[in-house]
Amino acid sequence: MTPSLLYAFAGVALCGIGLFGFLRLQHLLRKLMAFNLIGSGVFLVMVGLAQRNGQPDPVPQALVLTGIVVAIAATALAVVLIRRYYHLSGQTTLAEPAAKSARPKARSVNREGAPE
Amino acid sequence: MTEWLLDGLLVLALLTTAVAVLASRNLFRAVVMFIAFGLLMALAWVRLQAPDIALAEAAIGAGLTGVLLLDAARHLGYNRGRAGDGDDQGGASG
Amino acid sequence: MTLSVLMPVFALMTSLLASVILFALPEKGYRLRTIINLAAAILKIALVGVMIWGVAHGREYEAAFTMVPGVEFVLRADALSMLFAGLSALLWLLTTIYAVGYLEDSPNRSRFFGFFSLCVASTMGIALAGNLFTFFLFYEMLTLSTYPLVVHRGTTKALRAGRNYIIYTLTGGAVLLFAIAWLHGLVGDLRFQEGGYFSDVDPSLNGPLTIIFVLMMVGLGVKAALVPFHGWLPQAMVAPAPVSALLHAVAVVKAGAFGIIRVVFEIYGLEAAEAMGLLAGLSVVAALTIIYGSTRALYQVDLKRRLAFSTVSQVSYIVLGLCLFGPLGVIGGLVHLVHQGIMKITLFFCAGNYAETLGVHRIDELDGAGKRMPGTSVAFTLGAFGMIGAPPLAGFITKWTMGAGALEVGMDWVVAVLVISSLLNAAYFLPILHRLWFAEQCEPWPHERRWGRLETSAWLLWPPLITATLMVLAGLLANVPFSPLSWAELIVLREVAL
Amino acid sequence: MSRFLGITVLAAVCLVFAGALMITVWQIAGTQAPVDLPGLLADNLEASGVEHPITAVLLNFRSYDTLLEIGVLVIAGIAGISMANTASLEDPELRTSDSLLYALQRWFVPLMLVLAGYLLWAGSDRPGGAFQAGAVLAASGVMMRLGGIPMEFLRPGVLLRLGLALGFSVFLLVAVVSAMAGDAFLAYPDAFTKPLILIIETVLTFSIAMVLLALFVSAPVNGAEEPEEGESG
Amino acid sequence: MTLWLMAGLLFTPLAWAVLTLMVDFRKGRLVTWLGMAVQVLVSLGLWAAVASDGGFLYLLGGWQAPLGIELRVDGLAVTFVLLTALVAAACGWHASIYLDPGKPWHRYFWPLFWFLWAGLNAVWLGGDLFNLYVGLELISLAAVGLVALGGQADALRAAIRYLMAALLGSLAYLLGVALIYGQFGTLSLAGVTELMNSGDAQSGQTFPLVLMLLGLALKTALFPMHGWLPPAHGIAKSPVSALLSALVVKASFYIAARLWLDLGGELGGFALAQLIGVLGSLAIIWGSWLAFRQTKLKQVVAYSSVAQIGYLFLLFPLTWGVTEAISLQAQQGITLQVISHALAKAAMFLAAGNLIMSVGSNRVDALAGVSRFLPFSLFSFGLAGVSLMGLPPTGGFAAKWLLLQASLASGQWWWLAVLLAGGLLSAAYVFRVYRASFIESTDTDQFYHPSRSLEVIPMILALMSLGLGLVAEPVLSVMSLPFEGGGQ
Repeated sequence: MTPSLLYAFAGVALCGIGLFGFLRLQHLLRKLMAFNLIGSGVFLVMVGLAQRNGQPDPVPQALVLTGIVVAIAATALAVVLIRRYYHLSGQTTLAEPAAKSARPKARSVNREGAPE
Repeated sequence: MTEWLLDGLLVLALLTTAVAVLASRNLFRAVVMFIAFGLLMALAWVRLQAPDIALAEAAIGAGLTGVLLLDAARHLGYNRGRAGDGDDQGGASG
Repeated sequence: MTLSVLMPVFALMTSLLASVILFALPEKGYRLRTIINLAAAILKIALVGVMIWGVAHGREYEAAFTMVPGVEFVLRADALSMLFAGLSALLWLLTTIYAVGYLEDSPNRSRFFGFFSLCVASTMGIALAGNLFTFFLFYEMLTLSTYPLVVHRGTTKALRAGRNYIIYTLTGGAVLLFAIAWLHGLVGDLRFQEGGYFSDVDPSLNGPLTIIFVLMMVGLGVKAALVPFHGWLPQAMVAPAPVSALLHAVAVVKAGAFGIIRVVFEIYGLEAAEAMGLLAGLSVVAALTIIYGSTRALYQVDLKRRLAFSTVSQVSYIVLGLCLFGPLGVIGGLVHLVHQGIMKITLFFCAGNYAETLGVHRIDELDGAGKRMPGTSVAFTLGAFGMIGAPPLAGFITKWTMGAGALEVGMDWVVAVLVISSLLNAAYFLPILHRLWFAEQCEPWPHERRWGRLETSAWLLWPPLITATLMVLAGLLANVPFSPLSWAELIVLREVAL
Repeated sequence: MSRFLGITVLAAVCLVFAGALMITVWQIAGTQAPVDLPGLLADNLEASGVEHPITAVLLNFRSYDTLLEIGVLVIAGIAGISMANTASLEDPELRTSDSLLYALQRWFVPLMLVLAGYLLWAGSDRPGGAFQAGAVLAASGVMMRLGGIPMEFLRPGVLLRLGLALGFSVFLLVAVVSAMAGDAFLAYPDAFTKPLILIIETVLTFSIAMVLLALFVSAPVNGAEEPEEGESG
Repeated sequence: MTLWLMAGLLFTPLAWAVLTLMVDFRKGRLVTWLGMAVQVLVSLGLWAAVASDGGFLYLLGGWQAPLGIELRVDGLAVTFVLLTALVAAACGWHASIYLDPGKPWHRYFWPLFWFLWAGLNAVWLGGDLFNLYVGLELISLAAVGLVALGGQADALRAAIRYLMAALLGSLAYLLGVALIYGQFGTLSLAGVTELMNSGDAQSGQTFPLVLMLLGLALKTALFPMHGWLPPAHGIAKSPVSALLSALVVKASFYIAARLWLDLGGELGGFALAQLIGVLGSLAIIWGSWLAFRQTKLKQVVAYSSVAQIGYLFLLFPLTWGVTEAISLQAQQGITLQVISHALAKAAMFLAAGNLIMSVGSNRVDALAGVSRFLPFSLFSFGLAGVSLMGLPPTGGFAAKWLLLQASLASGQWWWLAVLLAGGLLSAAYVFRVYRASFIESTDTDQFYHPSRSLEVIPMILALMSLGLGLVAEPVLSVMSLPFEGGGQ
């Protein structure tokens, strides 16, 4: 057991917590934060596990750097989408306006909730 | 021993803030917690002998993501969509 | 690429290409469409004629390539396939002529003739298929290309008929595919071969082979309208008359019957099938279908519906013939493939003529039609007598040969079936003839149309007259070379090594 | 009641997942990795042209990853600005009225620019590099923007798009030129390895900052209406 | 020569993404046509090169596997590269006419389109686990961007849902990669396989494989994780839907398949294989049923994707614990299914787009009487439908045949029922559309004929899907040993 491994286990816990949040939460921004938490957890596992004998390993560190950039790209894109979605529909969750059926009837209803 | 203590505390703090991010009722608070989480992550990376990631995490993870989320949270309104509403249906599992 | 390879491909391509061109033609290009239709049909007859001549003189026509690993696509012309190919080529020409007249002034002709050609191409493919896989390929293609024809009118009734048709045939296709795949897994890719494969098969395979046989009969029986899989056929008569003619006489039901012949003769082998006890069950089903179809036909008041049930009954003669397990019986079955086609197409042409010219659909409206339309009515009468089996018409040849075959192998009960069926045939055809010729017209025709001098359009009149003539000739000249009967004898001599 | 049940089930699923993951990590931690990649890396560091191993991995050994990753960033940027509308740039609401922040940013922005420069320069032999520098640059941009400085180049125009794509294009050009020279895609010519990496890093810094900034600015106020295929009729 | 081809293959899409970003929609269209020509030629060239000389490993940056990233250019990979080139070129061509140049946001279609293409090529060729992750993200973000492009609330909802699912899937995959790296110290898929087969390494863990498969299955929309797919594919512009259904979902499946075939033998198990197979079967049944129930044309096609994807997952049970020959048969069947579904589904979406344009409505009922006008697109739709039903002589049939044989030979007869029922169910929803088009209604006078080239493209794709069954043998022989590295 090395400190690195401790962080790997912390990563495992973060994945669990994040997953719970991701599946549980409805608000899209919260979902997004949960996604970032899982991401951090995965990165911790990646580096922590690879460095379990205490020696730094530059390869997973480089991978995590790449991963962070990808994550911020995805997050930023998601934020833009969410904001536009909110702008158009006034909603902050993915709940369908009219139940689950694919009928388009209730569409005008959610339009009226436009923001600003 | 002190190192272990330090690491243990850091991990504990990380997990606590993570839970706080998801559990806090106020969206704005959650985002602030998220920024704090990013900073703690940066510390963790330092402890993992990964200064590059620490820098990136501080700048990107905590800084930029935080600002983005803050701005979005302001746009969407702080008190909309509290943590506890709705059922457990996720975007992925539907 | 020698000519022997190309011939079957050409025969297939004539109607396939015709169909593509017809789809591309604008709706208004009536004349060009008719020319292309007729040219393709005549070309096909010529090609098939050449192949028949070649096959009779022992030539081989075969084209093959590997499609999927382990499976070949084979087109081959042998005596059996020529029997069916000849029938469909000949009747295609006549039906096309008829359809041109029948569909005059109606919409969607481009679509109709396109799918019509596609349907014939599938039939040709079924005739020429050299193994089960290729057979299945065209069998399903036939299903798809006939659907638009069945629902052609676009009415609720037509759509319902189309839905039932597709449910029956696709399910049958799935069952057939299952059986073919299973057989392929057991013994590999099987080309159709004289005498079949299973004459000395490992007894341990008997169980699976029996199940596969039953599955195949179910799959093919749907199209051949064996009871209890016949439900789609009477409904499908809502289609335009040329389509009904084609469905009943050539394409669909015959494809099923032809498939049964192929499987029994050239996959299992007649002997092996008999030895496994497979034919006994089949013969019972066929006999039941014959009686059932005829009985149901008695009660129909709609002319086309009566003819449809008559088809249900008649097609099973072919199957029953095979089960007789003797040269004569088999000949009877094979020749009925052709004879029934010619007779039934005559009857449907006539039914179409009555409907188009006089607006008559029901049998009780036919009173006195013989005076109004003598040519059509003569053809109808000949067809009806042929069906009943009156000598010297084609139907008589069939029944006589089959009866003799049954006695030869000691299956006397089949003779009883034949007699009962003939009586029933008479019972449902003679009243129609009576109305045609001897009853007086008491009401005006529902929708009369006039086409110049003749009783009806020449396009509509000639095809039934020609087929009626052919039918008489097939009976009178049964022993001339290249008559259906002699060809069936040739097949039995050559392929079914009894 | 069903809600409570749902939470319980979900929590159980997540617990099982975390437990399984924990066990796996524990078991893997008990083994020794059969391939010694850090050692291999140390042996080849010389040939990579830079001293800092992470930069070597990112921009030489696994440069294809980085190329595609910048692609991901550019995609996010494109998708972002496709939703953007310039109107938001002038939106007074976006400016902070906080005088403290305003004062702070006057001090911070130059400092951050310097920091970004340092990070970029440090990248080749010490911790730091294009990402970190780009992020800091972007952060200073965000500060400026919050301070109400109108940044004309952030309007969705050709300048913005050029800026987005510049780093990526240069990287790509270097990659393909080396391939044209008969070597593999992305293989730097030996003599120019270090300068090329430095050039790439510099332009990447700039482009990363641009993308992040553009994404921050793309406020979604596109008022245009277009019926969707999925909805008509 | 092959080096040049490889460089061209990797460079063109990325470079064209940048080029088209600089110009507006109309100019981008011209630039794109050129790029598509280049890309198709390069793909053909590479395919021909591999077909004649066999596969090889391409070292990016000149670095060998554990340190650098290797691309494995084998028969299967180039087949998919070629497939992508053909389908994407068709969709791009269609989009260049279909999309309205007047909408300002459509200029961003081209760069996203090219990035998507680049990501697909990266995935087909990728031999490095982490590189595949980046490729997947490239594809996902580009695809989400395309779905959301200029969209309204519903499109955005679909796009966000898609994004969330894709991100979660990627993370699960990445977590698996992290564990694999932790255990083996290498990211090269070939390296891991070699280590596992050589027996040097301690026995591997199943969980990382399960994680990766789970993530990829989510991205491939395997039942019951398919919820995101129909809204996204149904609401996007038709060329985009075509790209997504034909290629994008296949990318994640392709990775899952390669993982399974390389690592599944050691790390997988009978139960896991069967479970995935059962989920695939449920997807076939449930997806077809839902497709049958949809009232909107594009939703029918989208749900049909859910069902057709189900077939792909039969690969897992049919290749685990069976002989080489059976496994090969199953792999060939699945490969054919991927190709024929890609062609047929692209044709179907493009044709559906044209039909919607013609009748001005997305509802299936609105097609009443359409067949009277003999729109070319209806034919294309029909032909593609034949392939989906798995009727001969289409590629779908050849695939089904091989799968039937593989199930019989492996003794897993229960998949037979699924395959046959699936065919009938797909017939049900395809014929529902045909049927609607044959209804004779008097009020269908309004009919707009889309431009010829719009109609020709789906027809070409549908014919290719149809003809695939006839030439399955040569196509399969080129990917001589599917899923196995060709060049070592």
